[in-house]
Amino acid sequence: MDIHEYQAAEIFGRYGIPVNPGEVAETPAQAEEIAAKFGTLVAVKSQVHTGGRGKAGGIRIAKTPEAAREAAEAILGMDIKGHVVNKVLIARGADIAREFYLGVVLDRPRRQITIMASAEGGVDIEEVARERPEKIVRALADPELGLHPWQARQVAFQLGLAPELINGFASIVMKLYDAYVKEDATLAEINPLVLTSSGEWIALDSKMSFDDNALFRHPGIEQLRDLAEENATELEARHSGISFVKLDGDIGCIVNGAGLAMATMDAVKLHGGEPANFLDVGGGASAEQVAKAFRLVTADPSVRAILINIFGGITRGDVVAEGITTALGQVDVKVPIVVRLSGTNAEEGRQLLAEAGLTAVDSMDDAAAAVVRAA
Amino acid sequence: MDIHEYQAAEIFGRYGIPVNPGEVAETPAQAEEIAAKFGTLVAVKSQVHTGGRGKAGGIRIAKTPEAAREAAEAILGMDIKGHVVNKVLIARGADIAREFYLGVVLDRPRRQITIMASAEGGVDIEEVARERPEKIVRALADPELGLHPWQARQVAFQLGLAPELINGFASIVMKLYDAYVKEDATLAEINPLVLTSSGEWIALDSKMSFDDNALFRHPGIEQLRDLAEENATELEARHSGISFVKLDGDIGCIVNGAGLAMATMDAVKLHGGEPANFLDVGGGASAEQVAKAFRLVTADPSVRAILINIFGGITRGDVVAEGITTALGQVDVKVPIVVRLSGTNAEEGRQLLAEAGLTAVDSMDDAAAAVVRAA
Amino acid sequence: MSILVDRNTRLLVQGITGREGSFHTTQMVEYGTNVVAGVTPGGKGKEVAGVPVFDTVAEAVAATQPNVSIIYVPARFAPDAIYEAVDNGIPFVICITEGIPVADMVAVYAHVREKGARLLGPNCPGIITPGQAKVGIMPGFIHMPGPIGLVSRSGTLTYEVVDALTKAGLGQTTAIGIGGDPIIGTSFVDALALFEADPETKAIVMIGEIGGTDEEDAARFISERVTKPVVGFIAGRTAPPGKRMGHAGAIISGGAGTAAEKIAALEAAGVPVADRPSAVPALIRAAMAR
Amino acid sequence: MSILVDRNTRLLVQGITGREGSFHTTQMVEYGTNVVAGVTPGGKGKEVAGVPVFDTVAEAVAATQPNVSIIYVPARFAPDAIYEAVDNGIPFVICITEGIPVADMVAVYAHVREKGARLLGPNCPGIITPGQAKVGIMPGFIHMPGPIGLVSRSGTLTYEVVDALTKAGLGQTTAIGIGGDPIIGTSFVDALALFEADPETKAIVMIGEIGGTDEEDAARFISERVTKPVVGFIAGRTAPPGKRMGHAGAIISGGAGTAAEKIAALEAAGVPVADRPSAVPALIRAAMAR
Repeated sequence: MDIHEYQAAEIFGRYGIPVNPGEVAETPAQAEEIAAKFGTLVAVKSQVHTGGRGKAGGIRIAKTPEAAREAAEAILGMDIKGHVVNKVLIARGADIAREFYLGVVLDRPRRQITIMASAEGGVDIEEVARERPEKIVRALADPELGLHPWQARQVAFQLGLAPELINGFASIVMKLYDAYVKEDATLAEINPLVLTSSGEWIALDSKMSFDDNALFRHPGIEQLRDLAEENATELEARHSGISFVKLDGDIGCIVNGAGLAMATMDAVKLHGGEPANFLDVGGGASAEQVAKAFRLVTADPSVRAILINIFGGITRGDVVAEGITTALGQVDVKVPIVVRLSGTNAEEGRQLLAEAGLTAVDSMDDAAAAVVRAA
Repeated sequence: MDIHEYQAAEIFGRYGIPVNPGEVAETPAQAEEIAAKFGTLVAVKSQVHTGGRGKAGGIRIAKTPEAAREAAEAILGMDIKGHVVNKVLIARGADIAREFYLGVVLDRPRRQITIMASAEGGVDIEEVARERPEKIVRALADPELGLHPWQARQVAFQLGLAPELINGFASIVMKLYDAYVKEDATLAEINPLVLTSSGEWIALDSKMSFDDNALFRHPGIEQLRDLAEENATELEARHSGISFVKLDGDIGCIVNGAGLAMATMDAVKLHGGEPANFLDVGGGASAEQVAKAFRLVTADPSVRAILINIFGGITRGDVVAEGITTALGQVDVKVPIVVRLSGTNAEEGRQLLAEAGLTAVDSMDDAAAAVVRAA
Repeated sequence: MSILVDRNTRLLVQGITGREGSFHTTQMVEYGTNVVAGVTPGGKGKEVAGVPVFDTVAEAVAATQPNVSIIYVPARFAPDAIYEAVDNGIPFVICITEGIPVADMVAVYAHVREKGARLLGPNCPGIITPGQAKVGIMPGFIHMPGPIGLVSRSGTLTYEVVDALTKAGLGQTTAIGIGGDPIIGTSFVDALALFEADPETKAIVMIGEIGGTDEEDAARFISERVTKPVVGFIAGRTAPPGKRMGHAGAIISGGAGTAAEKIAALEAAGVPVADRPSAVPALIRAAMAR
Repeated sequence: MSILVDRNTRLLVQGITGREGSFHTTQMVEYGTNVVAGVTPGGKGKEVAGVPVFDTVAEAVAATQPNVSIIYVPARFAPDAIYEAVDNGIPFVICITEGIPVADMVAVYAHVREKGARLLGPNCPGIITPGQAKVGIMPGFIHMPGPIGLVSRSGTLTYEVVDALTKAGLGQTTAIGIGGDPIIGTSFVDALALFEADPETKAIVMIGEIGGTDEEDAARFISERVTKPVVGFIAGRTAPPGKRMGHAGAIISGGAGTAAEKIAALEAAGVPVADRPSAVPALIRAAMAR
């Protein structure tokens, strides 16, 4: 789960990280008011769940309250990579001497949490990682004991910081790690972490994402969810225990199992079609789940045909077929449906489906080809 | 550092352990008032830093407020193993069905924190450990990951608890362990942990001691210190970086190093004397430290002679001798002093001391014999 | 031969009286797996499919000496169940549970390794040695004994490929589902090493998906250490970046973890990669014939 | 021969620029110890007694390849210093620091063991192999090379006994102070095993004190595994129960840890126990003559 910059800054602040105080505006008038209150140069920053805001023109500097109003006018309503800007953060300008990058992420290959830091801050860190990997300093946290202070200091020394700056930087590293672990984050990032000309550290941009599987122990984080930022259909799906991701094509997919669902999308593409979604209906493929899946898929007007791909394992194919026909009684599906049913009692299932007037086949390839033709 | 039962109960309560609510009285009238407010049978419990309060008559049951007053009258001012009772805890009587013991301590041989539990609660656990060790159930916490819930459950099962009681007991185990670790305790104990006839758990007596070395990170615990319970001289010594323990004899001891200080006490005894104290003056044995040590030792009126035992290691013996003579200029010591000085430049040091009119010898045995004769 | 489970497996089921646990215990017993005990706190004295239930792993171990444990307990209790298993000396633990927080698994993974034990999963279908032991939730009947070792990050997609292999007459030594989470106990590399060392396994099928770099690590390992023919399949060629495709681990992030990269890495290591599951048997036959 | 430190010791000093660290570094260098590097964060480029200072252990290791580290940093930073040493591959770490919280040492002890490293202390005087390497805070001049291995929980009491031994013409292979805390990295048993295996050590002196059961464990170990003569001394016969005698670990609690018990255990294991430090040399001579 993602949150906005201003929310991440609030969390980082609770952990003792020096963040740049700011306020959120939802209208140009509010933006002007806040800027006037601050009485200084401000940054007007779009609050959307995506990166590259700067390049897209979603961050502007305003020297006067009027300029802040104009900047907010320009940014609010803007579409940045498909995200519409509903809020801007008005933050005081900082006296930047140097910019650093500091992030905490999971190092998957090593199965450990890792600190990443770079003296090249304020830019796209993935680009730095690709093109100048030697500019990135890392430290792996002990999986049982956590990050040690000596590791935080070592990162600071490796960045080439002067002795008097070591403890301040290391302390921010420890706090960011602490926030990451205590809040069950999947990302905690400060970019840029700024050193002012008076030698102070300020987290100028804060970013945090969370482990969906751990939200149960962080009700406060769940409340930070911005529903305007989330795809309503994906949210609805999650509440039904269905994994759903909207895509750009026109072939709706309903599959049991995440891996098979991806393979199904790939098969549609392979046969010349474009999948409209990823959908893993979960284990049993009961009538109820299939009905929900139909509702999710047909909510997308661009869907012109639906491919149901079920491998009957523990669940019997005839039971799945009954589920599909029952679901069709509950949901009015107006586009062609192709069912691929394989595994336990698949033949009986396919017969039941054929009796209900559905195209039911044994092979995934045949089904993909058929649904592309039907669309 | 030790605290009172009522203080420990307050801490345990903060960790979610069901404790028996009570209030502290310092006068019989307060005791009566609290008992009247409770309007039920109460226990009147002496609050002193020692065990065996029950056997000493320091815990009484009172059925009426008047009886509570009388009990408090009897208990306040009582001397229990050298501890004078200044406070009593008035606690509601509980409907006891079964009594258990539950404690968290350090298992020194294994270098791990251990849970100890017994279905024989409310009695001296050390006696149970000695005489019926099979009645004690243990679980060793993982030194890096802490106590696992399965271990807490296993302790509950091993005590023979019925299935419906397992989670309640295990949850108290987890919370007591949590309190022990988070507060840097050296002991966290509930004895008895009571199961009421309605199936509820109540911690009827709470006990907690803390690691002196970790108090720097627990200012709140330091504030719970009851100065009336501490030996003023020992406290004063601690503030000067001197380890001091009052004993019953008449030979004052001033020694550098804890092991040597114990060996010195033993030597005094071996030569027919009785040490008045344990005193480790610390590393350097500077004039200042020695002067403080003189003040600590001479504060005890029963001291009839003083043995100074210094092994000059890194610190030179002549420097130590100067420290001793300087200290004697600052503190008026009226009892005979025997100095044993050995190690680096010891001969020069002894000569300096002899010139100052002190008995100075080379051997610890000779010194012990001399001081016993002098007393 | 086979890897990790076989006729000598003495299986413990943790969470045996739950809905999933009892259902799959029955299935495993029916398949012929030697399920020796189950654990559910407070369940002592019960039986599930004829299997005795104990309150703690310690009791189950003392009474029945299991050498493998499978875990069907909910996500918030599953890490504790893994600790209970390995701390009581079970050398191989399979965790079926989906939805365990990543932070919990960081510590679990390290601890299991320290104890010298092996974890499979979490969020995996388990492992099966056809005809000997089914330890998981996979449909047993689609499998057939034979020379192919199969390792996969997926569940139903694995069944799809196994079904295709079996229908093509290509049986399996062992099929192992390593799971779809970001942190898993047994990686492709671990499974490949085991198959390489198993004399009965003549060829290996490896089914990956987007996310992480385990397939790339596997490709490197194959080129350096695997002498047996390997055929691959990677799901998620059409998956968009930044979106989690069901499995917590199936996400292309920071431009890394794409199917294209994984396929390229495998092909560079001499591993033919099927463009669809149904193409796997033919590629395996061709690879074995070489 | 000797144990743990000798001419091949390449010593790192953590906290080298502090008051204690710089003083004792000078002393150790003067004794002839091969001190190769020091660490103090922010101290890079400095020198203490001719020893180069680095910011981090990693840098010191890369530049000077130390194989032993000694720690002179304050109690609240000492655990971190131990982790830094062992995580950077130093196999033997000596912690002089007094006053480290017990809870910190529980985790440190476990971690050091996992890493396969050895810790001596904390709250100990260190270790000396006379004439070769002094790694600690003991006065070097009282020691003399010879056939006696000495292990002790105490500081000045050890010097007392060493002095008596030297004056009696009994030199030492190595004298090791294991420290007075409840949790220490190297126990009597560990040191006894090392002396037993050291061909030059002909007899062993073991100096214990009240608190804990390490002396009892040592007695058991001696009766089962030590063939060389051992002589003991136990401080604290007159110590009262429940009172901490200076050292955090020197406390009789719950009736356990008394000097009487320890002496009885040692004598039952055939170890003569001196009633005073000055009696040790004669007992050692008698034991060696047997």
